Amino acid sequence: MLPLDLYQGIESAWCPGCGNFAMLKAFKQALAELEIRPEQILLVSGIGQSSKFPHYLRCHTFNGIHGRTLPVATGVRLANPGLRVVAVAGDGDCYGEGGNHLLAAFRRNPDVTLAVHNNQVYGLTKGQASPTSDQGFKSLIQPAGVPYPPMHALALAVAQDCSWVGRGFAGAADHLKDLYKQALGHRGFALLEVLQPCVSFNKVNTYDWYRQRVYRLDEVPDYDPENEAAAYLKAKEWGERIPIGVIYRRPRPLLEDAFPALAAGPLAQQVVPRPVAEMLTDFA
Amino acid sequence: MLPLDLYQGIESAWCPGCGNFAMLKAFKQALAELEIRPEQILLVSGIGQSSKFPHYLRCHTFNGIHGRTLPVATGVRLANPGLRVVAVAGDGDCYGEGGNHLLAAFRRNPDVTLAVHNNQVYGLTKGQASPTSDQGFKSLIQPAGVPYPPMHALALAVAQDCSWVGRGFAGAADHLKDLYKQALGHRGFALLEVLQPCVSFNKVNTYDWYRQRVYRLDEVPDYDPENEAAAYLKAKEWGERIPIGVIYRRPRPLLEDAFPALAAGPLAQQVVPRPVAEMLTDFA
Amino acid sequence: MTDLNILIGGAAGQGVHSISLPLGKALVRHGLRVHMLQDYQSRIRGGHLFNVLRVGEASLLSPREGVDLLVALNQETVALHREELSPPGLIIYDVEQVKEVPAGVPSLGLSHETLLPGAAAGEIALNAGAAGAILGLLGVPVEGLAGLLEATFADKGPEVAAWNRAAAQRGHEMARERQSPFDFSRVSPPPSPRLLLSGHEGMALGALAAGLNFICGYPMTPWTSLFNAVSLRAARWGVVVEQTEDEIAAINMALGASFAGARALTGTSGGGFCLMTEGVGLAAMTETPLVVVVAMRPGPSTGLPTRTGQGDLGFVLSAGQDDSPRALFTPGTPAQGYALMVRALNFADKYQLPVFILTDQYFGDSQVTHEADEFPPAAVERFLDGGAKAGYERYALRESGISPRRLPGFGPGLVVADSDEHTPDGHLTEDLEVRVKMHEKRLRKLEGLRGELSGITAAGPADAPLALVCWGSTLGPAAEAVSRLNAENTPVRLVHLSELWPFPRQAVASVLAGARKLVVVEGNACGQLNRLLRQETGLAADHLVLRYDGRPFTPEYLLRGLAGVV
Amino acid sequence: MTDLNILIGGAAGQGVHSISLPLGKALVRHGLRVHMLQDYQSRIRGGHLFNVLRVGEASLLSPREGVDLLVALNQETVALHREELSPPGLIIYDVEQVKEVPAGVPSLGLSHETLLPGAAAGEIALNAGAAGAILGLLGVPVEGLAGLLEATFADKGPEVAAWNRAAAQRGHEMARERQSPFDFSRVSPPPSPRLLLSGHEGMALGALAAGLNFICGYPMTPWTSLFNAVSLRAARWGVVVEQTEDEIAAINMALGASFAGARALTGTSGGGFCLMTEGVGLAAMTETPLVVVVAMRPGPSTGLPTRTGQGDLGFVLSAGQDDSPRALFTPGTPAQGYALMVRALNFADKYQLPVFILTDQYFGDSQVTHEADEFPPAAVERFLDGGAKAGYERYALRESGISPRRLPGFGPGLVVADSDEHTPDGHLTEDLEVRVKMHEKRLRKLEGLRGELSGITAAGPADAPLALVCWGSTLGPAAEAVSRLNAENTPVRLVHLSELWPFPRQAVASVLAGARKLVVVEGNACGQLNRLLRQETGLAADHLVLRYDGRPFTPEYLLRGLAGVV
Ligand SMILES: Cc1ncc(C[n+]2csc(CCOP(=O)(O)OP(=O)(O)O)c2C)c(N)n1
Ligand SMILES: Cc1ncc(C[n+]2csc(CCOP(=O)(O)OP(=O)(O)O)c2C)c(N)n1
Ligand code: SF4
Ligand code: SF4
Ligand SMILES: [Mg+2]
Ligand SMILES: [Mg+2]
Repeated sequence: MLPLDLYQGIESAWCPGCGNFAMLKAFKQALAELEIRPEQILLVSGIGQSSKFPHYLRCHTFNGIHGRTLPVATGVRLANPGLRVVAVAGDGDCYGEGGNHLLAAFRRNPDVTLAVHNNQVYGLTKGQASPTSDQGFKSLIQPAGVPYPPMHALALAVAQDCSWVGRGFAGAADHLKDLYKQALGHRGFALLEVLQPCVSFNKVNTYDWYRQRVYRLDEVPDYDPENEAAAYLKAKEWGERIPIGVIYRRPRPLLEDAFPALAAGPLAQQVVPRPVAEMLTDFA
Repeated sequence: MLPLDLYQGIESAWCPGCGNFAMLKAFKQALAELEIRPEQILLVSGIGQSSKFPHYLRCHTFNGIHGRTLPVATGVRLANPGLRVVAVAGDGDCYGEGGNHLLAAFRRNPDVTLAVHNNQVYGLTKGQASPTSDQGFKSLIQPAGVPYPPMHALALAVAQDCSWVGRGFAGAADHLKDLYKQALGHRGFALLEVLQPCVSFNKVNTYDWYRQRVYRLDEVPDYDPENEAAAYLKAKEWGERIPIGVIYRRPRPLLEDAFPALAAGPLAQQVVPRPVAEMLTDFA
Repeated sequence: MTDLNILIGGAAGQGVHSISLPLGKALVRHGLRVHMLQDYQSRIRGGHLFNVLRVGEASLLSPREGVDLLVALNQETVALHREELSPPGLIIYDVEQVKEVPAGVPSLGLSHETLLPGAAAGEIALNAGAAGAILGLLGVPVEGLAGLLEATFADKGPEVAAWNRAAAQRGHEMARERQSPFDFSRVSPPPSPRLLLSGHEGMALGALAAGLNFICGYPMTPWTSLFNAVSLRAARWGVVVEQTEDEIAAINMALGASFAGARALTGTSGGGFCLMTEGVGLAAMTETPLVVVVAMRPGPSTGLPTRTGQGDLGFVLSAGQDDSPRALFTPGTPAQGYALMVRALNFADKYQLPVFILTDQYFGDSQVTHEADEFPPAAVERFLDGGAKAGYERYALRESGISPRRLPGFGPGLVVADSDEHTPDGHLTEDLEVRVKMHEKRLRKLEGLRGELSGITAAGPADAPLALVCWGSTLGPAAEAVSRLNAENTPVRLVHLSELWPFPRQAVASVLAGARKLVVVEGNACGQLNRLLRQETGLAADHLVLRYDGRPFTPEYLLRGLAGVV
Repeated sequence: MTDLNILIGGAAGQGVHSISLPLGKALVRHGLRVHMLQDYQSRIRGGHLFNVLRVGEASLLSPREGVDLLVALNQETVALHREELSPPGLIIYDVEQVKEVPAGVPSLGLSHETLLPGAAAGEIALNAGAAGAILGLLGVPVEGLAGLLEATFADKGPEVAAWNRAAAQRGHEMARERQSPFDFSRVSPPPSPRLLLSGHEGMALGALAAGLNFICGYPMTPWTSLFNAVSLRAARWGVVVEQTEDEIAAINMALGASFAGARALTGTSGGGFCLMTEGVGLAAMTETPLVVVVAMRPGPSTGLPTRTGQGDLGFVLSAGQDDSPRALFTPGTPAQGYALMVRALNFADKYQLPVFILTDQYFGDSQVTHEADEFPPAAVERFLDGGAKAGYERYALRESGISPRRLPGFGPGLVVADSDEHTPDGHLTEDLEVRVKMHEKRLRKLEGLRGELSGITAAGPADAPLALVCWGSTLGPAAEAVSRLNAENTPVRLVHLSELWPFPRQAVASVLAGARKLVVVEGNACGQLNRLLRQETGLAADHLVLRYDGRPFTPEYLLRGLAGVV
């Protein structure tokens, strides 16, 4: 186990009490226990409160634009499969603006861990509804409440054969750390959604609200995360009871393995002049 | 029943033998049998071979840009719920470029019929892989074949509670016409995917290939399209056997009904000056 | 002193914003004019933010530098702003948060203890006390504020509202006991009520007044405040509001609604506008009316999300493939925002093209005092083809470039719109002669439109040797700088442009004809208006005054930039 | 006659394309130079498309008008192109498809019957017969073509290949029996093999030669041909190729790959570029090297998807929020495309910014004859910081604006990149003084880059009173028009610009210093280069020659446009 202060980033700008703090701590612990050093890991984030996460850690960072974590993360993996890549995104970032890339990532299966900080709200922009906001959630734009039900993101993942699907809760720290470890250890695209209370803008889905509802799948007798039909039903469960833990697992070939060039190491080491004369023969 | 020649559009530029012809014919028949006149229906399409469909019909048309049929169609419904709106899109258009809007449409549930012409290829741009191309499908960009499996679009729909989900086959004309009629008659967002052979660029998924695989769900004893778990499994079935028919049905409130202004008729009739003096009191 | 600058600073979450607006309104109701600036960081709690209320008897359209009265809700505010405090100066502070105040500066410490003895109040009540104290120092009665506070905090329950009222009253008393260098007690209330509103609020009013009934968009600072201002009033006025999954959906949905006959608006900020650019071309090609608001902030990319700048002019003017017609407006005040929004909606319908309104964080968020009659009733002009005739052609060729517009579902005939090049009946074509005709037809619309535009605000002597040219939100600061110069007998002309495209070449050339020297002032690093001016008229700035640190212009910044030039 | 124009037309699917390339190659191998234009519609079967092979002994970099030899695979081709046929002229046609040929024009009918007696051949073989006949008429031996055809159709099986060979030979024989006005039999083969390749192929070669090893994109005409040209060679050279879900993903994925150290390229056409603009700002802000190809076609919006135009210059130059640094190149020939691609990749790495290469359908698809030595080996320059020192700062401030670049995972230190405004170590900041330094640092890179650019091709007398200024694919037609004028003793200067941003102001001003009159030539309706020229230098065209019907310039079109001006 590595010392936790190895991962100390810059001072955070999150609100006191924000669920992101618990996530940051659990994530650092997972890294420390897995002995992944800051130099070995690259975090890709978008824009949102959650996307500031890599700054509050020490690691290689590409803090890109809203909604586009997954293409960047995939590009990194396709250039250097030696880097361990984690994509960090908000529910708005990943399920709203970036939904199309999520669909593509399920298909591609790059070795990327995606951590979605699901606070069921747009935090950084001050409280608008996100794709996971519950029906009826009120905001300045929708004073009468969101008129339709939330997206079922994890069901989406199961339906598209995502190779690892899990859900954690910021209020269940050890369990969360363990999920981070499993997701990081999984070979393939892993979607870990974390229920992350936003104390400033989500007055509905609070710590208490979640606490009253979450239950652990590893305590459900006979639950088999490799059984797709069962996983589908758990992935859709929302409301009175909300499962946390590993929901689905499906071993699949890695995207990176489809490219022979990557077997020769990082592309950075393969940028060399090529014999143009040989190529010209095609055109003579 | 109205006369078919009422729907005669401009001359088509599709390849002889293209599956789109059978779709056009079945669609015209459905309109004629439902007695929907050209003036009552607005087709929204994107860009692709399939998106030329509205030009080959007589109807109100908004032929927009690649991937963006659904937001346009939703906007039309939110301005004039008196118009019957059909969105026509290719598999690339709707599942590739436009994937994010599909996810949103499932949630919103506008009264829009979406017909996806799924030829498992990018036709208009000459044969690149689409999100539904089978694994191994070869193109100039992927001479070694697509390295990952196709998207499961209908499973996506079921997982997101799409209110009507069906699949047709261009080679099963009457059945297809009937599906068009059902989808058009459904109140809510209806996704009808049609297996549409592309004779020029898809030499794998041909008429024959489909014919050997498709089977009708209405011939499956006890199949209940309102049973979500069963529908999920049928929606994911692909390969040796491919179901066609109504896969899923889930009555849900319409998006349009959430907006009181629409109860007063089309927005076009409500564009009137408003008393600014009254509004100014907020700022005094 | 003609006016007074009050800076209220603290951490996000301490209620700086929530107290500033009632305070501003109370001052306006008393008969003063207020200009209120908001400066905030991209975070929800903590950090540092501040509002500056500039208060005076004459019209105020600009912030200025210097602080006369510093309200510090935390120590950081003192540290960051004490240098700005000009004598006599005064600091009002929270005694629990602020442990050190600069020696020799008059100060007034407030605490929950003194404000609300015995009550278990939160921070908000302290702010209310500070607001009350400000009024006390200015000689303004506290009753107006107390009523406003009650309304503001009504939804937190009667107790909170009462605490706030009480705290304001106590703060007022405490301040009245002090010697104050400021005295506005003799100011008389305006004959008819004045308004305190922001640029984005002015535009929201314009949109509603002109019959807008569809708005959609995706949240993004600083555009969100306009989206909010319309949405909050939507139920009352029958407006359909939809938050979209992304900005691509926003512009396409707005186009769908407009095509079907709604009066539609969408908007965003730079990053979101990037995603809308394909829709801009679609609007131009299908000739679908649409107003798009682009609220600027500094970039590139995410940049400084909550600050101000004017860096997107070049981008918005050329966004989308190939040459395509559009209009672009750049209001300088809330009242101009109101008027230009009305014009934009009507022009979009008349010329069937996208009309942009470029604003920025400073313009959108800053509250300005206006007279009610600066917001006259709006004319709603739709230019639709009643259309009883069959054989309708959506893109019929006309000399003006404007084809008669019919709506699908109204009247006979089919309405066919296409993003491909098309024949007059809207169907896609590969006929290259038709292409040329259609392309020219679309661009021809700009000539009619150009004839209707000018949007020039000029001030100062027409024969001044130096002209200062600016656009958008820079109007207020530039006007004040110019009037100060003229007051000092340095003749300078102000030329502010608010209708930038199609560029009113003749009007601009003639208003600048007398100037021997041009100074262009804008909130970006490369001088985008200057490029445009040169491109369109051949005139170019002799000197640029640029600002790109994320803050708005002030008259002082401008005067420093002009030193050695005038 | 110095050169010969052969037009081969038919419906899509009749194999016009598949025969033109072997024919062109055969002619080049014989010692001729070929320029081959492709004109096609946005459809897969039917309609009308044609290729024009211009054939001669001297260098040919342009199409020209008029047809000397018309190959008609269907009746429509005759109808559409007979007017262009200039005497003596000759029509080769498919007797089964073409029922009417114009009276008085020499013609040669071909049929499967005569070409392949007894064989059940498809349309392809008829084309092969036509190709053979063309060679026959030109006095060029058929063997070269026969071999090429065999290679072309090898994957359709030995039978099809043999049919094609036989048909070509028979067509050649039939033509040899005719009196022919054309005779290239004495042409001698080049000392070293010449190449026939398109602009996009030249660029693909440049990319591969310069070590490109990552490409991703989404299909879009006319960009796809470049994507194809790289992808087809990817396995051989170890290039990672990924087709993305959309263009947004394409630019972000390419940036991810580049950030991690790949040499990366993406590209698209106008509509797709709209979706990339947010990524452009991201590249600029994170200072991530990237080359982006934008292949133009006429718009706005979907426009004419398979035609050519030059309408995206203004858009690409200003795409993205606020002022952000970039470079923009506009090659005029395949060899220039090769060289500029190499430069683009190296400059992207050196200056850590996005470099655009603007092409168009005409440039991308047209095949041009080049000498092999116009494609010299490429230098690969990466400018990476070897970096043994710890305490690495990704955005360290340097006079040049260029911070030492390290790659994540190589050497000590962490690489932190951010789209927000950031401190030197890459973390987001709200410090507005840092903002100013960073913004200036990024823009300062342009000054170094400007000093390295010029990209001017000039021809004609330096003291000519009139200069014709053009950019990109217009080089060939403009050069030919200018050389014709000079040959007729009308002195005109050609100035072609291929490195348009940062605009090489001094170089352009000095090359244009001698001209009294400027004519700007470009493929759009509003004169976008002219605007840029005026904006950057104050110079403006006295006359514009514009084309926006979707077709490329020809020398004849240009000369008509110059009538009355020269
Ligand atoms: C293209 C674009 N659109 C909009 C925004 C504005 N924006 C920044 S963060 C955000 C949403 C944040 O919500 P979420 O992703 O859920 O993250 P959170 O702050 O809740 O962690 C939005 C809309 C942006 N930066 N870029
Ligand atoms: C933004 C954008 N990207 C790419 C294209 C090019 N494009 C036109 S149609 C098409 C794909 C067509 O495939 P599909 O949607 O499956 O329709 P099909 O032709 O197969 O019916 C593409 C990529 C475009 N027009 N716009
Ligand atoms: S706004 Fe919400 S998500 Fe953002 S830091 Fe505050 S509590 Fe956390
Ligand atoms: S390319 Fe395919 S989809 Fe397009 S018209 Fe031809 S057969 Fe149909
Ligand atoms: Mg969120
Ligand atoms: Mg398709």
